[in-house]
Amino acid sequence: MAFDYDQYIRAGKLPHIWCPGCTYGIVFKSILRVVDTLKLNRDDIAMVSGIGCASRLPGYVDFNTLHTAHGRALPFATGLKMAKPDKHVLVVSGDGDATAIGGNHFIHACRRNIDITVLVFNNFIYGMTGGQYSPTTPSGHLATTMPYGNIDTSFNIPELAKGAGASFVARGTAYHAAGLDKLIIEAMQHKGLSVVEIINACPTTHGRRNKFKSPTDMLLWMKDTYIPAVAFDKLPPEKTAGKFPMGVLFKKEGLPEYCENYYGLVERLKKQREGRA
Amino acid sequence: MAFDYDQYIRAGKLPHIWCPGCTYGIVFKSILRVVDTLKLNRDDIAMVSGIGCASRLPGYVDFNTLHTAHGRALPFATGLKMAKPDKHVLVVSGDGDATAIGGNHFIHACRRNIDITVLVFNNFIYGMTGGQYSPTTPSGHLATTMPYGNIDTSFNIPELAKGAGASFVARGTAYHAAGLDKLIIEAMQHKGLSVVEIINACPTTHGRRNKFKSPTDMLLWMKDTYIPAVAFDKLPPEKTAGKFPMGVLFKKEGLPEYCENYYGLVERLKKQREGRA
Amino acid sequence: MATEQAAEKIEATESPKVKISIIPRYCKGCEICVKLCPTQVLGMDVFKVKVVDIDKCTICMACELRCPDFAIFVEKK
Amino acid sequence: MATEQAAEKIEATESPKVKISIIPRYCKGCEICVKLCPTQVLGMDVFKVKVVDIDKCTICMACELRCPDFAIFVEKK
Amino acid sequence: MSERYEIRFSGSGGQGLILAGVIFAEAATIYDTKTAVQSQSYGPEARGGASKSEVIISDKTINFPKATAIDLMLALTQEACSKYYKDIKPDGTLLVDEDFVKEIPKGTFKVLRLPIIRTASEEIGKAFVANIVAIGAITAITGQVSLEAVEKAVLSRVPKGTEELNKKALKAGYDLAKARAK
Amino acid sequence: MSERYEIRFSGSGGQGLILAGVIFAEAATIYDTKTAVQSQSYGPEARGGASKSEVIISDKTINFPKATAIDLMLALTQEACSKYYKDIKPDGTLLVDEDFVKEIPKGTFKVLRLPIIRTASEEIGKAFVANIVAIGAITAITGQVSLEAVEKAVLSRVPKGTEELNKKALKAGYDLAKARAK
Amino acid sequence: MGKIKLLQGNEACAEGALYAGCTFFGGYPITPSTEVAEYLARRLPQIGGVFLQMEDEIAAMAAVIGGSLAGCKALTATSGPGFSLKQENMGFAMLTEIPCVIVNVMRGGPSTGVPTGPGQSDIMQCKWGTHGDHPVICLTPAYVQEIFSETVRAFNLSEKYRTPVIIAFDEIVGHMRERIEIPDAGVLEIVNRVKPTCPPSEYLPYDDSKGDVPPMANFFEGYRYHVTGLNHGTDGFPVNASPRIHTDELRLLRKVEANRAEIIKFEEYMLDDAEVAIFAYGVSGRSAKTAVEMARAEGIKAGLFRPLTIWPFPDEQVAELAGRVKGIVVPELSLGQIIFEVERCAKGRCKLEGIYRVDGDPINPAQILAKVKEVK
Amino acid sequence: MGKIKLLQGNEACAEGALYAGCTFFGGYPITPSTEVAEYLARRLPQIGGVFLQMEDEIAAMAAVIGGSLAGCKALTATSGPGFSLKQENMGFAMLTEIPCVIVNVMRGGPSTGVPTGPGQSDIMQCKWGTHGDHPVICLTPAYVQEIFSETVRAFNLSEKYRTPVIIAFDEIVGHMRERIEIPDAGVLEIVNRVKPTCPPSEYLPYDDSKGDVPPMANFFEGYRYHVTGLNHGTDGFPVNASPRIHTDELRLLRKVEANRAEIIKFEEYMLDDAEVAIFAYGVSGRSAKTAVEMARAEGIKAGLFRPLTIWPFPDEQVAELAGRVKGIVVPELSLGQIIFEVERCAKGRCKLEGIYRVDGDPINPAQILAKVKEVK
Ligand SMILES: Cc1ncc(C[n+]2csc(CCOP(=O)(O)OP(=O)(O)O)c2C)c(N)n1
Ligand SMILES: Cc1ncc(C[n+]2csc(CCOP(=O)(O)OP(=O)(O)O)c2C)c(N)n1
Ligand code: SF4
Ligand code: SF4
Ligand code: SF4
Ligand code: SF4
Ligand code: SF4
Ligand code: SF4
Ligand SMILES: [Mg+2]
Ligand SMILES: [Mg+2]
Repeated sequence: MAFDYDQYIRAGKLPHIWCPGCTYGIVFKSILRVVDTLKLNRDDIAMVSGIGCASRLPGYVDFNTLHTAHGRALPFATGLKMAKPDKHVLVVSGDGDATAIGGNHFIHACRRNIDITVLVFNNFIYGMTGGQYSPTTPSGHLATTMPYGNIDTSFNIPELAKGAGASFVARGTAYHAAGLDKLIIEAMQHKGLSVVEIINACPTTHGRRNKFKSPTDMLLWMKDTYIPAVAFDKLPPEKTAGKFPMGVLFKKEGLPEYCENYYGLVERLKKQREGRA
Repeated sequence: MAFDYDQYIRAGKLPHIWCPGCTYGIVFKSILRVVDTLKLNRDDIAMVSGIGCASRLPGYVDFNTLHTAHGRALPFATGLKMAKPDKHVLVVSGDGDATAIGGNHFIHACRRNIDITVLVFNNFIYGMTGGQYSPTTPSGHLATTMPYGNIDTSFNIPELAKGAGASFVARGTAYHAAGLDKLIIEAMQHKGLSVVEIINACPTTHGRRNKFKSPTDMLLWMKDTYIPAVAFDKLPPEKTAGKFPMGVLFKKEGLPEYCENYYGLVERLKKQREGRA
Repeated sequence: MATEQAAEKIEATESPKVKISIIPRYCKGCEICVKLCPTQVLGMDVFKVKVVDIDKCTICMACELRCPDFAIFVEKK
Repeated sequence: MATEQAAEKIEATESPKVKISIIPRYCKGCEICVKLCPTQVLGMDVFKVKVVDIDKCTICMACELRCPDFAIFVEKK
Repeated sequence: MSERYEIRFSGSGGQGLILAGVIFAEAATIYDTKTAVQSQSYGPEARGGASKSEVIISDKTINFPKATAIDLMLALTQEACSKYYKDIKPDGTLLVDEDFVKEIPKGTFKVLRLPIIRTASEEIGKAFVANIVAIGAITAITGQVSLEAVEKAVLSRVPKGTEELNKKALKAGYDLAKARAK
Repeated sequence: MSERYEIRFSGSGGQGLILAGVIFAEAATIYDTKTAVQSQSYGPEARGGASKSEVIISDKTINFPKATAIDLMLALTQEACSKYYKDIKPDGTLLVDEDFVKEIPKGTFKVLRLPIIRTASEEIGKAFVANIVAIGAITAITGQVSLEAVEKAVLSRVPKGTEELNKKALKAGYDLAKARAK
Repeated sequence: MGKIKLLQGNEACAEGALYAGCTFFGGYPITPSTEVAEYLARRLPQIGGVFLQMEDEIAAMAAVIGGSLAGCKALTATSGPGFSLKQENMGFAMLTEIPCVIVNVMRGGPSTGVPTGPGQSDIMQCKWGTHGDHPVICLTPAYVQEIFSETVRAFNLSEKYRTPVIIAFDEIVGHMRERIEIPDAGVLEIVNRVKPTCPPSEYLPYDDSKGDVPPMANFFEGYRYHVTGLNHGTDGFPVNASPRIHTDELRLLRKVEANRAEIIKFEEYMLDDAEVAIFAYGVSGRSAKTAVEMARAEGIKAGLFRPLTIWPFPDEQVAELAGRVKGIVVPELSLGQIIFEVERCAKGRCKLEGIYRVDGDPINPAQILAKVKEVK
Repeated sequence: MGKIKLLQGNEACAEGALYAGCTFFGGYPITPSTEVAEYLARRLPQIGGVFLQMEDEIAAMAAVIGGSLAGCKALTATSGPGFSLKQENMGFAMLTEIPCVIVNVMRGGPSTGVPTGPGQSDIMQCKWGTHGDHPVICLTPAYVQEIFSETVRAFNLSEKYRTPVIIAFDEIVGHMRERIEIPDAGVLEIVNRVKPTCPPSEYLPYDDSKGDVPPMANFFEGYRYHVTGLNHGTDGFPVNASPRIHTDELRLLRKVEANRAEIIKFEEYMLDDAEVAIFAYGVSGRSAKTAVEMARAEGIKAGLFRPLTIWPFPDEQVAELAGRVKGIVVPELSLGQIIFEVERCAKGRCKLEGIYRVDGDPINPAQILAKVKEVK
């Protein structure tokens, strides 16, 4: 039987709001398959987002869902997680949401290594507001606020996460949807903060303006451009130009997780008090 | 003759506000020597800070000085620099100012690679507000908001800067004051964003609470703990525990600098128009 | 929240080997499935997808996997 | 801004080789210079630094370099 | 004629209807001597799905800026037609693409069916000039703005090299409406 | 006696004068039956340099919470003395450490000189109990709070293991003031 | 009898929060509010509650909302600059109806201003600081004991009306120490949010059909619903433009407006026969009380209206007062803010005189008395 | 004659800025203000000016202040949530007296609200949004041509009074297109900040001895001085607690208050013999104008007071009006904000009726006419 997405989607919410050919729907499906694979109870998951097209996702999934302010998903999620450390907290965020206005919360969540999974939907643009350049827009690309071609330098999101101290960093793409399932599963099973950058296509505000003839072309670009990290690392430099690695890019296990640390302290104090009493 | 600091210090502003034994004064002097060495015109330098004890520095130096809001020095500085790209803009910031509330501006300035030098005075604590823990407070240390010992993980500021795309990253200490001069000189000569983390001591709100008997003890701890990067890299792992490298830790030249890019575009457009006319 | 959902109209095309279901109301006509289908099973009916030649289907699942709109499902029989 | 500065009171101690100047109003008595002087040239006068034995001075500049308060200057003669 | 004439251009996201509204407003107020206000739909519904652009034309200052009693509404898609027809005045006009709008909503307004998109793709050879064909037709139907002014406005807005094409499209729409109106 | 008695403890940053104020206020309002308000200086000047802590004691509710007409001011350093003496009432008292405050500001107030720090370091053997010695002296001078209440307050606030030391310091200060007052 | 302590106002605030059942604090240090955090940093881990110092005030406010949504009573504390930064997320809590308490220990000046000085110049910001229409409850205690009890009340109102509540007091009362009694558990009433009793499948988080305050489900308790800062329908999902937005926003304001009688609290001191009234809160209210006593001692019929709830503003009470006194004196540690509200309600029926002071010192009783004499 | 164009309100704002000499834009995209940025992203590089898209609104506001301090006329544009975020740094510019212009294209709702819908519900926030006492000038144009000219005026006022100026208009006027004429250079007056003429060694950046607006030196022009968000002395260095703080903050407010006559601008339409007045700005002012015409057509003596400057509020004008009409009708795209100010100034001397609407549509003339009839 075909995978039953409906069990995780709120009644009557389809078709979703995204444009024709927007790849967010592909990732959406991946997330639902992962939840199913991990046999998570819907009551025990919170999905939190900021503002943007990517951030509209929580409206569709039948979990506890929280659509916050632009860039602020992570601190809201941190509040939820600290209050209920045994629940699963999943943050979905756009490139702008996570790394422009939300950049500070992003690096601090990484540093704090709190057990939250962050999926960054990187479509290289501010989609929701109509195509302004974002901190990940490639050099030279056109955007409404870079009408002469982008002169700004991009973040490398995995590098940023790693530099900030994240203990799990991966990259997948909407094209490699099956592989994406595996990455998200591994991210959610990781104890500590996990970041998955997910390459997406915004045909409406990015593709059209930048010579991608169709959404499919954008998917095929992903196919050509993102190479499994193991393979990537073996390529000679001249073959990696314009290509990027995907897969689990960085992983460090056994680092202290924030909730464990905090509730460990609570336990310690309790024992001390009992010892004293 | 002794070095004439007075030429760069505003009349009547000494003694400065910092506590007895606060090492900020040591770094202050280093900066003045650097300005002298580089023969910079005082009119052509702006020093910009946020809020905190470190951020009080601009009040003392006889440059164009701007003491902004907590964490916001970098975007103010970016405005100055973009408006007057041929001037020198120097940001001084505390660990809290630069990497807690100001973390987003920090990583974006690094990414943008704008030709500003950022000196992060890392004293491992929020000094100005009386000793709350900061994103750099070492694990286990006491702070007023970590009364049971810090359970949080610290940023490695150079790693953070590098992950965000900075093209020049160095680390010095107040103890190694002479070496610090060299690092700041190199940072200021670098085209693009340069970050120098400067290890400092806050005896009042950090040292006292954490078994440092005196300011001197804190300086001596720096002497023992920070090792020139070249030497550090050669040490066997068992000898690097609890030690950190200092010096220029990362440097990449020839990366596009933001003002150059921007004014390059302006020139291009001008030529286009002239060509058309 | 209630999870029951009004049954969507589904257009199913079947062959002995495979059944391809399309939910017309969900399909936004992005043509991703059409273009990514390695064997040209699918085509466009103005703004929506349609099955053109089910016999060519190799059940590779590319269309279902990458349809962003929950609009096409492929089931091996 | 005006840069002229009211002359600060300076206490100078001299030997044939070296002159050590202390600005008492600036000295906060942190003892950094005292403790870092390798040859115990300096000492404390309750809350301020003082020169104890100038003849031991090797002009290593450690005190001047690390005084946070612009309060001590060493000049080779 | 009422002193205020309201036109709504509707269809789907990519059909160039916002541009159509802008061109019409420009014709009225830059190249003719009328007053005009143009506005359009923003927000999620402007991404794909139905979209609309409105122009109010008057001889006097326009204060209240929203179109609420539509004199003429163009609908190039069924979805747009069903979604937006409600504001048409009782004695207003609904102009639809005769191939793409099959279900005509009930109302006392006049209904005109024209093969706008077909004209663009078959007669002019480019489906994307449907908006210009529509402008031509509307110019003829409403008589609010001179064809001359509209032509100037079109030419000032379309990409270089497409002037002739668009002039043809405009003319085709204009003629189409004139012919049918007879 | 006026219904409101204002005491200011002043000296340099590390001398424990804020704690002294807190202890005195606690003595008055927790262990005695009076009303008390304690406040202290914040801000950059509280870092090193001169610092102060104030206690207002009354038999009634204290509404206006700032000390503005000081009945008794303690100054352990010259800097603090010069900086803060101005609010002392014309008939108030200035209590200074006789070794560290040499220049007595002019005024009609009464001046008392006591070797507070010397007593702490020489008699008790720990300079850091100077604040407790001062409390003892002030208890004696002001008569605002019972020695018993002050002792309870001191003991509840000082680190475990230093109780005897502090009791001695309190007594020493109390006796010192009583002796001089004679 | 409860526990007797000598506490700072800020510490009393922390104690009040604990008494009210607060188990979550999210903050970022700022003078002069930091002691609230420092106190709770010690206490919350002891009772299994959460103490979180976040990367900035925006994050602190966000974490607090998250904590509340997960079922905790949650608190944040800040001062001027931090309060400005929290505004966006405060608006989120107001629109999404997530209870929480925000403490603003007011310091001097705009911008960084005078961090260690007192101020009362954020009081209009407490009402209007975030964009859009939004309900505001704001309490203004003036004594350490009152800070304790008003903090308890703040949590109660917040839980009862499903809305953020602000507590605003000045640096002076925040930093001074007074004797307070912390009552035994059970002495003060504690209100908890009403949770839904319907089956999850029927739950509508913003159903206004049974009253203005719909029951609130905590996350992870089986009621899976959607919370968004977009205007939303009864089911919590966004609505774009419809009468619903209007009626729902009206309901939000009505939660406060229709319950003025319960929310508005004030002290009247010698007002019965007063010819001159003083309208003052916080430290200025304390000075005013002394000024009233001084005036009465001189035979001047002065009285004090001291609001403990400043928002919603006591419109009716002030209007009534203005109708029966010669004048109202309004001392504030600002250049004149709340006097605009007094002016609005007084409708020109009596004289009005402000006393403004922003130099770091409180307005003293003598200043007030002088003005009272002018008005009389 | 100048250039004739059909422009959106947002585009006209950008054109106005360019006309006024703006060479610096710092922003962060947000609906419905983004077109201001997009327009300038194209235009500024062409003229050698700076276009900066920053990482968030806080940074955008900061960059704008930096740009101004380095000598540029600088602009930022945003909407509700972004406006909330800018508040802290707006306070910085107010206290440090750095000119700049902040555009708030008002959308619907608090929090994220209705991003694409119009609103007028940030209007009180424009005055009170940042903490502490602070001077505010806020302009409220309603027509595309007016957005152009008021943007020019905003820069002029900002430069003249060394203070940030806010321009607040609603999504409807921001997004609609109208014909505008852009006058040739020189037709409209352009004001530039007064720079010091004294030798640098004598320069006191906040010297109030020669008037309330001290000359302002740009950075890097030889006047090395200190700028701080702490309250400061005439020399710009922090002062902690002293009468200076009080007098300096009073001066800041006085820069605006004492120049009301110049700053306050409004349109009066058929008010001379009016029995009912409508007080309305922005899109509501446009509707009101039509309503007045409809009323007059029915023989009802209605008139319109349409403020182009909303802050400082036209106290005197409203007071005078209230004294001679039966009632004032106040239509707003909010649940009632500016009506509080009208109420304050009217002092009970006439009837007052609000019309509130926050469902995404403008208030229409018929609604207003109906209310006018009620009041009459
Ligand atoms: C405080 C604030 N600033 C700006 C906005 C406007 N805004 C909404 S979404 C968005 C960017 C979205 O980009 P991204 O996060 O990459 O998501 P996408 O739409 O591309 O999925 C912006 C700038 C906002 N809602 N709030
Ligand atoms: C918006 C805002 N939040 C908080 C503060 C309070 N504050 C002032 S300085 C500071 C931290 C200072 O730490 P750091 O940057 O490390 O500087 P240091 O004092 O240690 O040199 C804080 C939290 C503030 N002034 N503004
Ligand atoms: S605008 Fe872009 S990101 Fe947003 S829904 Fe459309 S395609 Fe997707
Ligand atoms: S508190 Fe710490 S950082 Fe601040 S001046 Fe004192 S020693 Fe230096
Ligand atoms: S399953 Fe594969 S072969 Fe079959 S229709 Fe889909 S894409 Fe084509
Ligand atoms: S991929 Fe999905 S939405 Fe796109 S055309 Fe195919 S079925 Fe329709
Ligand atoms: S120069 Fe060296 S030796 Fe001489 S006093 Fe200073 S530290 Fe001591
Ligand atoms: S280091 Fe400087 S401040 Fe410290 S004791 Fe020596 S001279 Fe004085
Ligand atoms: Mg994006
Ligand atoms: Mg620090």
